[in-house]
Amino acid sequence: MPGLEDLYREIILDHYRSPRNRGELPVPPARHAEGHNPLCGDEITIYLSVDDDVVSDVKVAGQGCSISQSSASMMSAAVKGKTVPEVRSLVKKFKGMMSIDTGDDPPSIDVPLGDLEALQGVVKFPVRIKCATLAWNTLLEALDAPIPSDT
Amino acid sequence: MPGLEDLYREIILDHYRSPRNRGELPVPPARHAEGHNPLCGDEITIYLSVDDDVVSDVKVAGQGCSISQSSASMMSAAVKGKTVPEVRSLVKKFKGMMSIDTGDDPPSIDVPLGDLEALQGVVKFPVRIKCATLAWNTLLEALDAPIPSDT
Amino acid sequence: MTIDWDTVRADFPILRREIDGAPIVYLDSGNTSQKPRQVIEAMDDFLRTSYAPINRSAYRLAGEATDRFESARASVARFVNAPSADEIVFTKNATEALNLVAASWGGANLGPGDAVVLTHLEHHANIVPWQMLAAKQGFELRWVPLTTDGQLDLTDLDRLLTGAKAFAFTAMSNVLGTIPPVTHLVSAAHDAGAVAIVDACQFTPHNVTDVQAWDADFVAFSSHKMCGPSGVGALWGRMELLDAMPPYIGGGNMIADVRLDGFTTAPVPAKFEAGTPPIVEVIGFGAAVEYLESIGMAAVRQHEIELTRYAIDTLGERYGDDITIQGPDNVEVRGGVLSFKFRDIHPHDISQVLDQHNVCVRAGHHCAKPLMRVLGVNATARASLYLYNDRSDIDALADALDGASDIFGF
Amino acid sequence: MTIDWDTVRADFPILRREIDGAPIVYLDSGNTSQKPRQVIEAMDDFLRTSYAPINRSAYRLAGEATDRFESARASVARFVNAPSADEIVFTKNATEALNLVAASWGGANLGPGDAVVLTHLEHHANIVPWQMLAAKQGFELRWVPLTTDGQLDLTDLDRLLTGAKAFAFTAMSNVLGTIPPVTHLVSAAHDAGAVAIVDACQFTPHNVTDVQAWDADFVAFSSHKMCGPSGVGALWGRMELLDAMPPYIGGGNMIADVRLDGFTTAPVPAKFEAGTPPIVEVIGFGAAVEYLESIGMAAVRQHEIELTRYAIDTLGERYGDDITIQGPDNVEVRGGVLSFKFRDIHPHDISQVLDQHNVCVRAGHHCAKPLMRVLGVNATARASLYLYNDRSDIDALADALDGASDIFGF
Ligand SMILES: Cc1ncc(COP(=O)(O)O)c(C=O)c1O
Ligand SMILES: Cc1ncc(COP(=O)(O)O)c(C=O)c1O
Repeated sequence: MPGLEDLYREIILDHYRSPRNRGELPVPPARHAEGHNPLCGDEITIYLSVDDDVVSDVKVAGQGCSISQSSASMMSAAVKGKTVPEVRSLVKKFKGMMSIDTGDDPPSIDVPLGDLEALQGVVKFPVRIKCATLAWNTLLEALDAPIPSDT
Repeated sequence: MPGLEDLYREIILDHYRSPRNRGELPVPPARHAEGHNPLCGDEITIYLSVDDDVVSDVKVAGQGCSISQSSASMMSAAVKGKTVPEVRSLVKKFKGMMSIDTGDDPPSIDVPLGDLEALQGVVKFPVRIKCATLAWNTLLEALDAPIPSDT
Repeated sequence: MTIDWDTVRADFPILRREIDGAPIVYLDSGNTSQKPRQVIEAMDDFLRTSYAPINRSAYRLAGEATDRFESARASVARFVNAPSADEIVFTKNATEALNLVAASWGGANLGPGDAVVLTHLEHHANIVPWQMLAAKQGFELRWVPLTTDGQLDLTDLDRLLTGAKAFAFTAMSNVLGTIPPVTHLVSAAHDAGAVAIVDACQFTPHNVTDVQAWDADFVAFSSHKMCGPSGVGALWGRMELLDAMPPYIGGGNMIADVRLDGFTTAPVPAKFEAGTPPIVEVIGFGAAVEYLESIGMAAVRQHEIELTRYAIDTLGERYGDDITIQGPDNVEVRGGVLSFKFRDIHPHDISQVLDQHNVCVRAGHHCAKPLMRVLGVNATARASLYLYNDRSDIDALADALDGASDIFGF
Repeated sequence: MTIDWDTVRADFPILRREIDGAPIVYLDSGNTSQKPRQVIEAMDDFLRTSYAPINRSAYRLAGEATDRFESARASVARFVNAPSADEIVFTKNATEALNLVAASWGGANLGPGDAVVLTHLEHHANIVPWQMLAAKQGFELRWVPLTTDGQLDLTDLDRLLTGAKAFAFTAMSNVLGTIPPVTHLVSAAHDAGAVAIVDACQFTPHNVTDVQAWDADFVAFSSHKMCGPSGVGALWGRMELLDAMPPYIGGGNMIADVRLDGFTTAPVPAKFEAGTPPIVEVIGFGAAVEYLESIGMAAVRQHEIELTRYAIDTLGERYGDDITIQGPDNVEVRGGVLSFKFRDIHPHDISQVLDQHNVCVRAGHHCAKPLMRVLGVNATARASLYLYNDRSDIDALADALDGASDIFGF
């Protein structure tokens, strides 16, 4: 078995202890989506403000393990300010790193993973892949959520 | 395995080839009940006329294997003319011969089995016990059937 | 590649079981099939070294078991050429699979004025669930009748399908062996706007199954009839249909969230797999389809076609008019399920006499009482073949039938 | 008789399985239990020498299999002290058993204005079926709350039961180990005119079960949690209730007759056992209860009481305020299911670190999300004990927890 140090990298524990972008956004105008990890009970809610196809703000609420929380925190930092196509490409690239089949096409835009590469070690712990991807799948759902109207 | 001659006694084959009391009785005044053997698909209908607590007539309809048909035929010959308590005792005695648990009490009236003893060999072929008892269980149901009224 | 069928036969330990000093002759595979050692060993080994919960716990043993479980799902999907493993729902048997379709899809889609078309060939598993639902929701059942040689009489099919919302039919009769033209029936259903539900219980064990070539909507089958363990069956369904259907059985694993005031469901297939699944059985099912694939289903079908021809010919030559084999004579449109009449001897008595010679056949209504009534009997004797049978089994059957004449003196 | 628990432990082959050179420490029996060789061998042997259809064919092999199947039913009935083996209905798991009661009994008996009482301890299997039915038939669900130490708070029980038609509750919590006073709850239900439905999934594996002493109406349990195979569960019910209930799943075996225009049902238990049953699994279930009887359930309970005490004391002494074991402290009213909080480390991370030391515990919501909300968490780490565990397993757990502190630096 790979050592736990592959999983619990310092940067991961740092995001876990001091999560970025915690909180909620008012819906509307923001959109949101909820995700559940049936395996461990983790629950996450992603709030997203999209203006002119740019993610202008993102917030993360919910509870979870170190991997799901740190992944959500890093994700929130990485997507803020990106365009929606960039965000979709990032999701694809991240899931690819998690060895999840995302089809044959490469992401349309090459967005660097940056800090997120620290999560690479998760692949050696297959049951944790769902933890690492929970925030990302929920992000996709939030992107696809109907654009809220004020009425 | 016991030989088939234990099962297919001559008297059994005789009742099978020339079944007694085949037919139907008009309901009402007769009562009737239907029985199914889910194992082999046998179906039987027993018609019963009871006057003053005496089985004055009995008829057997339906199709089945040699054991179920001969058992029904012998049964019909045996119960005709007997009182209802005698019939119930006979059923109990017959089922006892088939090694079916009928409780601790012996039959209240001792009615001889007569020809029916030929069916004793069935006990050695446990899957056929249901064939041999089909007519008897259906007889009990017919006895317990609501007394038909003309209205 | 030519198959050594003796080696195949030797894979099945029970065929060496003796009763009264002689091996059994197993001709009841239409009822349930025997299991090769590869399947028995896969389960035994899993129980001794790898048994763990599925989809619930995070330690490695559980992860490993979950992977084996999901890879069995992938094997079963591949075996019937399902587009995605997620479209395979594991059930307890084919009966539950058909009930699931009736209660969930039918429950949401059928009401007064609607019709479901069935055929006179159907097994109770593809009749009773529809009758139960019809009694509740008030739709009509219509029946495709048979020709005299036990094939579907399709003369009026279009009329029967007019206004129908579902057509549910068997891909192979468990009584007559008849193999209806599935692709044709599916497209007739679709032309009429009806969903096509295939009871493939008797088909998948003996033929190359391709749910995409059929273009069907739902296909049900059972592990125990195809060299796999009891306790597990499968429903394949189109994802868009499964996705839209309400859940069937409620409990753990099928939920996304549960609150005091209600629940939300997990994605398919979990939505339809409430509770602890048949863990070991699914793994055995996977081993069974892999075993069958290692031989090749086209080869299995060919073997059975030849054996069926041999059986029909041998019995016919030996007993002439004294024997009638029901169903189509053309072995291209039938499987190795041989219901037969023999000299007016009741099927149950035939089976009894055959059993004296260790020949195992089923006598009864085969869970197809409406078909029995069409045939004008209340039971048939049925010899049903599988890949492990060979000509010696047919010869044993033919020999043993002689005994029946002796006793009943016909 | 004193039991040699080392011999018992040695009956379970998987406990010799090594990962990374060391044997596994299995503490997830509340999820699913491991199987003794006696059960594995009974199934293996049956598959190799005696596998045949049940209740359908008349040859000796089938008769023999049917007898073994029915004698397993009798064993299971005896194990829970059911008055009659015919009152044992085999299902695919406990979840199906509870769905059967809800859909069939509930479907026929519950409507607007009615109420069903559940508790905050319930597993999704005893919640979702009632929610599904309530959504269809419009009755009310009421909930018995908990005390702070995870016992049922019965203060308002009589009021909750007023006008209720059913009270469905667990006999032992799969999260907190709590063992509610079943007999008392049943009699309160009966006093209110409600039927009493007991989810005994966690109870039967660990305790002497006596459905007659409980005076319950329905009791559900699962083979896989009590040393038996996956793929089979059981519902015990009072015959007069089962008898009056409509069928649940339709198909073969559950019918007396089928015509084109309808069907009639077979007697209980066949009425509720449609399709080919889990043949091998039922036989394995029979072997499992016989195995447990050979040890004695009173001895099993005593062993687990001692081990639970040892676990609570050892963890408490070692980690003091850093560990909180949820549920009652009194081992007389709880079983060996130990949910714990450890130094604010997320349960999933705890399980990960423990797995590094081969210690298998479950982290998650345990299919009891409403209870999680009551506890104010969304997951717990849970070590659950069984007859094959001993003090060395608890010590391994305590040692492995140290690793968690190192990493998370608390
Ligand atoms: C044609 C057909 N359909 C359905 C079934 C039901 O399958 P199972 O008993 O595995 O549920 C059977 C087998 O009994 C069958 O032969
Ligand atoms: C208390 C309780 N009830 C019901 C169930 C459901 O049992 P099964 O998964 O065997 O259907 C479980 C186990 O998961 C349980 O612990």
